[in-house]
Amino acid sequence: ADDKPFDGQTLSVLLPPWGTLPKDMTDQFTADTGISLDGQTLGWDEIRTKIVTSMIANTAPASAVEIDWSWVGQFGAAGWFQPLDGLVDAAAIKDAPTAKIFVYDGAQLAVPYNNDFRILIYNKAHLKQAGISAPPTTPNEMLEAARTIKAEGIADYPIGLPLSATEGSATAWYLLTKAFGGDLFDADFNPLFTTPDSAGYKAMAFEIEALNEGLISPAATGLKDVDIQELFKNGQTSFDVAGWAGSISVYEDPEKSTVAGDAALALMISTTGTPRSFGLPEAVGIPSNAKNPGAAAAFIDWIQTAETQIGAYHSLGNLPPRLSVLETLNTAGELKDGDILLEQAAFAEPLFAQGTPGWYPEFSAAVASNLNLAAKGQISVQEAVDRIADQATAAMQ
Amino acid sequence: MYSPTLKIFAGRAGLCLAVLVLLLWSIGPVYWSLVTSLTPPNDLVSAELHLWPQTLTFEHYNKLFGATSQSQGNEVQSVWPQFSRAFFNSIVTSVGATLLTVVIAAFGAYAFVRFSFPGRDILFFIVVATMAIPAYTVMIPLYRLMISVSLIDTMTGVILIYVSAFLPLALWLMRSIYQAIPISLEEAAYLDGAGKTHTLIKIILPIAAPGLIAAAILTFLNAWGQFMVPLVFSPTLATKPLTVLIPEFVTRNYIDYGLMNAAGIIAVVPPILLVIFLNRFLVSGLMAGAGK
Amino acid sequence: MNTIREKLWPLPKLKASLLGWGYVAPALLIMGALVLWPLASTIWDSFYSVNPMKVGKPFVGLDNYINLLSDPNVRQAWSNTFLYVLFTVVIETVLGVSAALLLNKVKFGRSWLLAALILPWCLPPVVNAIVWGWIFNPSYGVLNNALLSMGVISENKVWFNERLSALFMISVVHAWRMMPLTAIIILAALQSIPKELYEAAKLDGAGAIKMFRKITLPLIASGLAIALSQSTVFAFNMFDEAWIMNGTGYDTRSVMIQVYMSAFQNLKFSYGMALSIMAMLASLIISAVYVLRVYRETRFD
Amino acid sequence: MAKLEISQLKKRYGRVEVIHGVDMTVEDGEFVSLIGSSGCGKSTMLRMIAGLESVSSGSMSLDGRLINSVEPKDRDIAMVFQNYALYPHLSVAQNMGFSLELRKVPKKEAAIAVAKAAEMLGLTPYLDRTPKALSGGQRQRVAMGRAIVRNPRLFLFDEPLSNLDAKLRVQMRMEIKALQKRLGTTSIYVTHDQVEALTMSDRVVLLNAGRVEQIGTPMQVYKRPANVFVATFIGSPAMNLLSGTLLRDADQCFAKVDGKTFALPECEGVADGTSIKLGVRPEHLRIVDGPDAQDTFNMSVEVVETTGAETHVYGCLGADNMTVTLDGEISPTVGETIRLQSPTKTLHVFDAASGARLNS
Amino acid sequence: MAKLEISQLKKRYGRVEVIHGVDMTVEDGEFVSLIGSSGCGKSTMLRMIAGLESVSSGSMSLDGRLINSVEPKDRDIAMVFQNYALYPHLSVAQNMGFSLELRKVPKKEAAIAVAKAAEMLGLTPYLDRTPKALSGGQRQRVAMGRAIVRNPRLFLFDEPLSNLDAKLRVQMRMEIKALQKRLGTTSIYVTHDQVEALTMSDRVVLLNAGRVEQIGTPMQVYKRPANVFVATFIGSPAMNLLSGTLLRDADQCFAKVDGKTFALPECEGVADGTSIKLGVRPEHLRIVDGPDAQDTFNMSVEVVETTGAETHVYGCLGADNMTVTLDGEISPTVGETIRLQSPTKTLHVFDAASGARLNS
Ligand SMILES: Nc1ncnc2c1ncn2[C@@H]1O[C@H](COP(=O)(O)OP(=O)(O)OP(=O)(O)O)[C@@H](O)[C@H]1O
Ligand SMILES: Nc1ncnc2c1ncn2[C@@H]1O[C@H](COP(=O)(O)OP(=O)(O)OP(=O)(O)O)[C@@H](O)[C@H]1O
Ligand SMILES: [Mg+2]
Ligand SMILES: [Mg+2]
Repeated sequence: ADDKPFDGQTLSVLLPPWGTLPKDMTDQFTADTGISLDGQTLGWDEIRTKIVTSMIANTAPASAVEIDWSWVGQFGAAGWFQPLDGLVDAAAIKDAPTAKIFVYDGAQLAVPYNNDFRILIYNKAHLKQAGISAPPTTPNEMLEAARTIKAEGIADYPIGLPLSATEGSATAWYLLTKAFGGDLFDADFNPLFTTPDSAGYKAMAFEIEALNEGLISPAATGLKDVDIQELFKNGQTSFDVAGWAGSISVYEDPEKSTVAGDAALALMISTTGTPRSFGLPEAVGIPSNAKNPGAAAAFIDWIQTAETQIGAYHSLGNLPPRLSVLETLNTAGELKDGDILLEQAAFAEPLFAQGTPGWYPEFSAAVASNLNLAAKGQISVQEAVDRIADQATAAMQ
Repeated sequence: MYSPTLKIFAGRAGLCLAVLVLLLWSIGPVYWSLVTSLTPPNDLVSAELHLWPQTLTFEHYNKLFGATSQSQGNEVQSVWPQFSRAFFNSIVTSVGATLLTVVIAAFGAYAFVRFSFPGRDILFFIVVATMAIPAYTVMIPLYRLMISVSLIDTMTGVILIYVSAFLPLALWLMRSIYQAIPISLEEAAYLDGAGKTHTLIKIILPIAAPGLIAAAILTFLNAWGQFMVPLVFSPTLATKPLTVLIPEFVTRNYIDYGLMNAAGIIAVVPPILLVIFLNRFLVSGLMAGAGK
Repeated sequence: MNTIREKLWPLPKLKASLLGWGYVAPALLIMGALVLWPLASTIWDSFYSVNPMKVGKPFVGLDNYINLLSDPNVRQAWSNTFLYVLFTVVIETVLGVSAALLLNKVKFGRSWLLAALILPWCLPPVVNAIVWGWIFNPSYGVLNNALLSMGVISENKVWFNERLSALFMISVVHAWRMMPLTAIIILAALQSIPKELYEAAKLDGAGAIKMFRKITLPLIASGLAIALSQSTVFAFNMFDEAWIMNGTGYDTRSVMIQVYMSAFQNLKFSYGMALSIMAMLASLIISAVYVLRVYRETRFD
Repeated sequence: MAKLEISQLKKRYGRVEVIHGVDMTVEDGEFVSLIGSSGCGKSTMLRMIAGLESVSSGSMSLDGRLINSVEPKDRDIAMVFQNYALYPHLSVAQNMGFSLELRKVPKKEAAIAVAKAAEMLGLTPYLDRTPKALSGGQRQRVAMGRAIVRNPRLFLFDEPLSNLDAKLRVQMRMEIKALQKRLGTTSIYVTHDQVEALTMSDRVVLLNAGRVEQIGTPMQVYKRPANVFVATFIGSPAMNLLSGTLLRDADQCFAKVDGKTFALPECEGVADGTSIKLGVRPEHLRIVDGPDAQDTFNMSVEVVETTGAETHVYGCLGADNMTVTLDGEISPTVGETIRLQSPTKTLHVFDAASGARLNS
Repeated sequence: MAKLEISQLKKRYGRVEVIHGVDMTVEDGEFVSLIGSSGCGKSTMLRMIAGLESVSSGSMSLDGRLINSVEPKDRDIAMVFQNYALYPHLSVAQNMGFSLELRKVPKKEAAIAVAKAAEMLGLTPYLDRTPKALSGGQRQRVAMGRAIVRNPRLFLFDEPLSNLDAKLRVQMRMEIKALQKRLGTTSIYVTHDQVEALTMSDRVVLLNAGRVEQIGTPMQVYKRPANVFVATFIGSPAMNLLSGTLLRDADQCFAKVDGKTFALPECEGVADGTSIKLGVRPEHLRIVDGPDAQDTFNMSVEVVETTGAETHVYGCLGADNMTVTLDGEISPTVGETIRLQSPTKTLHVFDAASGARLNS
């Protein structure tokens, strides 16, 4: 009975569809621990609305709840989640590099259940047709490759980047900022992207130039990240620049993609030679006033097990957060371009070294919206970065 | 002099054209959604325009109704249990809210029309004015309230909220309906020996039935389409309706347009059936309501 | 003599009054508890600074409201919203009146046409958004495809690249859903115009256009007032369409999106609530203007 | 069956008093008509009796019991409404049986009562129809049936025939009258059609702006109208009123009108020289041949209307308008002056100032 | 002012023909009434003339010009509707001036025309009111004003007085008639009220189920109704029709009715023994004293109604119903048998089968 301390409890879990594990796995969990799961599934925007509404009303929406990396600052500041230190398996946390992102004020607020980081995905066939032997490693090489592909008439708009006023466009810009060898903020959160020689500025200029040159679809100003993925699946773009590591499995699925067999991974382009990337993981935490935190901790531990993570990879395509698990999968040959994936994974850092700040959502909305304006030609790159900086500073107050 | 036949013909042709445009505008998008739901995923993203799927597929519907389904390229649990449960929830909450709203509105509106009591008109005005309140404005205090009375994720809670949201419209509608009923009918019933409540139930309600049906349809449609309220107040499949379930088919790196359209088509079946079969009540009720 | 009346009548009067209260009690109870009380609570909170990321709940008086006036994002949202109101009200009114006129003319299969007309309004808004998102999709959307194949445009158009066209497109989607309401209200108004008036006007020498301007328009004015106020309230609460089609984009951000972002994304709760209350008041005031100015003055029965 | 006594009944709507203290009594089994022009308060009176309007002051009692504040449903009064107020969703039988059902009359007994009433009204073939499937006259009968089936103490009728066409109206008024005679139920009948009131009623109550002008049998109000209002209200075309002066002789009264002198019926206690209105009914005037005489009215013809059966001649006598109803065969020409006479006993004398009747 | 000629006019709604080929002519300045029971096609006729309904076949011409397919707005015809069809949002002056405005008559001129018409109709004080602030009679006048202000070639009236009360109706019918006389505009007047038709018109057109039954002056249709339909339609109460047989003597006709023989006016060419209907107008019957004679109708009295001026007696003569209008002073008692006579020249003889008039 001791190994089933929470026998008979019902644990409520709030996760998005891609965090919702199949029934046979959760049944196993119930069998092992005696905890029955009461799963709630909500879309991503909706989960946030739900958490905020209920936490402001001082009730936990569930005992184990989704936390996106971008919410850490806010939820941490609000004190809505319990520190997990001591509650869950520390070794497993250590094994997951992206777990650091969920540390707020020294406390581990949540444990990641997927390991999405950015990686370059390209269409092998397109490159081959254009006579390009290797994927680009620098921004310039990418532009060159794209021009060739466009000139050959293989794809009208070879580069896939979202430029709509949505979160996905903002994260792509962050990634390119890193590719251009810089960071968004310094240690004191002073904006680093406002001067023309800054990486952030160059990254935005790169996007606008590619757009103006017709390398990015003009439609991108209205496309979300998922729409860009559709274009890639459809063979209309050659590069999914801000590709999600998990997307490769969809691209390679002939049921859903016309380019199955042609999609391949490459290290992120970079001006410095270091293929920098960052992780955008999602995690599970325990709200501060959760009904049964013990059972929730048991659930989190279960999520961290290699078995569960492998199961989740197979059923949902979630890349395992734990390096050791990734390696196991790669060894078993179950990862497409696994070596590259693992190599890139090692370079995945948090977007904010200090931890995601509470004003991040305002900042990212400002990025997305102003980037979108710049892409539509309504403001210049300089104006865009200045406005972003201004709004970031305002949001920090 | 003019030629009446030519003119009539031109008029007819113009009328037909206008009708066609109206049909295209109203039904076109829904039709397109239907076509999408019958198109294989790979054809969806082809650049060509087809008014009818080149290859017809029921795979999206299979996903909804089938024993298993695909997610992210993997065989996962069927969405049918979720989908059917959500469909059931939608029906229960919508029907429940409809019944309650109609009953409350039937009595309330009658009092607003036929009884005089202090504060009657101002109360009615306030109730109707609440239609302008945005959902977000009251959501958080409402959530607190529902938590404190343990009505979160219960059919009762959701139904009560729907009632509070759609009651003003129903009251407004029923009030105009009652206003159009000659008062002498009630007077005849009083003289026949009926009390006020008895008169309302036995005489007025049957006469106001078309209006009640219109109010019921309106409430049902509104409840059926709700998104924000169940999103917050129906967290689990115990009460979660279709409208909240459907957007969940947007996965992180894959929008299943086909599946969403298929689910959408299923979700519009009850409203469409209502419109087709009870249209005349809806329209006459709305028109009666609009007259005031 | 008054005394007799006083002696004999208080009881039945009181009884009728009590019965009246009894009938409306359930309605008032529900509205009071689930709408008015939360509203009062929100208004109360809007004078404080409620921010879960900060400790305490300091009283700030009208600060939230004052800050809203100087917030450029909010101002942009207001200007977008007013454009939404303008566009949707115009589209809904023009199309609604046209559709109503058409339906008033059609005699054969009228009820089916009516069913088709009100269909969009009956669909769940979520489905509406899916359908239109798919239609407007810049790459595979049927709109681009159709226009391309008709030769109206030469390459796929990005509908949301210009502010006005984006606002307009979103307004169209919103109007698609809400127009049936206007049409039905106007149709009711049209049907209440005695047809003899048109016959009299014909004999007086009026043609079709004159009749519309001189007879129809003035006589549907009260219906129009109601339709306009409905359209306005709904346009002020514009959220779904703008959010799903264009996210947080400045060009299309409505006041309600701004409310959502302030309260639920940035967790500046009372700031967002203050804005939502302003939006509510604005829509009520504008509706009241229509109703008082147009409706009151144009009822002829 | 009952006796209704009304005393000093008043009705105010807000500040406006519309019934200014009416006294009247309706005897058991009597058929009384309330007649008056539109807005005079007929319906208001009836509705107060029914209990549908509150009484502002005064008293109403039915068989000696004060009913001012009895609820309508407990007064045992039946009313036939102008628009019939039939329950549109119920069949004819259900409409008629509704009150019995409410009174918990056993089903069988109720069915018999309904069948009997239907029989009486010739509605038996229509018992299963709903009102909208009936013609106007049939609806009217159903409304009647609903009233009689429960054998109430009082029938009230509010212009029950005004929605029917002329022919049907004549027929129905005879039917109603016959039915009431047969049942013997006390009835109050509101109408603005004087022919109805005169032909149907035992007594007529003439209302004017919320006041009773006269109560009497039809022949009383026709032959001895109490004042100018009644005189002109009853009779069609209306009685001619000619301005004149009363001249009193030793034992005879005369009227000086348009320079001529007319012998009058006895006008007791009226002073010589009083300004009067001489009332002459159009139908009592006859053309006389022969030379101009003292007792003929010389009228200049302005308009002649003939319907074949009757000819109406409109014209002037001095400053007063004058109307004459003549046989259809006679047709004076416009512009001509005709000489007319009316027998002395058919003349009416009213005080010019107060309008009150002066002759007995 | 114009002459209207209508020939073989037909109207079909879908498959149903409702006007079956009407021929009529309205002379310049003439006032013609269309009369008939409800649904007989009066309004349809009028609306075809106005151009509000299309013509199925036949022709209509105004002053010799075919107007079948002229747009209503170009016919220069004015119409007064039953419910007046006043523009509720316009003032009285604007209502009356609407057609002038549309015809682009200069503002000043229009104002003068409106003022003149208003003066004529006594509407000057109300020019700024909207219709809802007017009484029924005033509204009727505005509708008239709207018609006359533009001096059209033809006036059409569709039951313009049916929404007014009895008194006002009498007054307005005189006003309309006088106005028409004064303006001299050709007019067609639809009504179902025979008194209106008979008193106002130069000629009456009697319609029945879409066919013309008789066209003639009011006295012609009253005194020589062409058939049973006209005979019973014109006159109130309706003419009594008694079943009988025509007996033919050397130089005289008789009717055998209820076992008695009545001398008849000349019935040329009618065979002896023909089944007939003997028409007797109630107002031509008089009570005769003395013993039973061959030429008296013996009627048993069933109902007596008196309005003071007249007494209507209803009863039976053999198998036929019979109505008599007597002087108000006379009041037979129910159950009694009264003996009546009608002068031979007032008797009408109709063929029992076809209903056609037999006597000249
Ligand atoms: N609810 C009310 N409020 C105020 N005034 C009223 C109300 N009901 C009736 N009146 C007034 O009372 C007076 C009498 O009305 P009532 O209906 O009794 O007239 P009526 O004699 O029945 O007329 P009609 O022949 O037109 O039916 C009228 O002047 C009317 O305006
Ligand atoms: N639009 C129509 N469609 C079909 N039948 C019609 C239409 N209008 C009139 N009728 C029919 O034509 C006939 C004549 O109608 P019309 O209105 O001319 O009668 P009317 O003599 O004016 O009667 P009323 O005295 O009731 O006004 C009626 O039988 C009517 O049912
Ligand atoms: Mg009345
Ligand atoms: Mg007609």
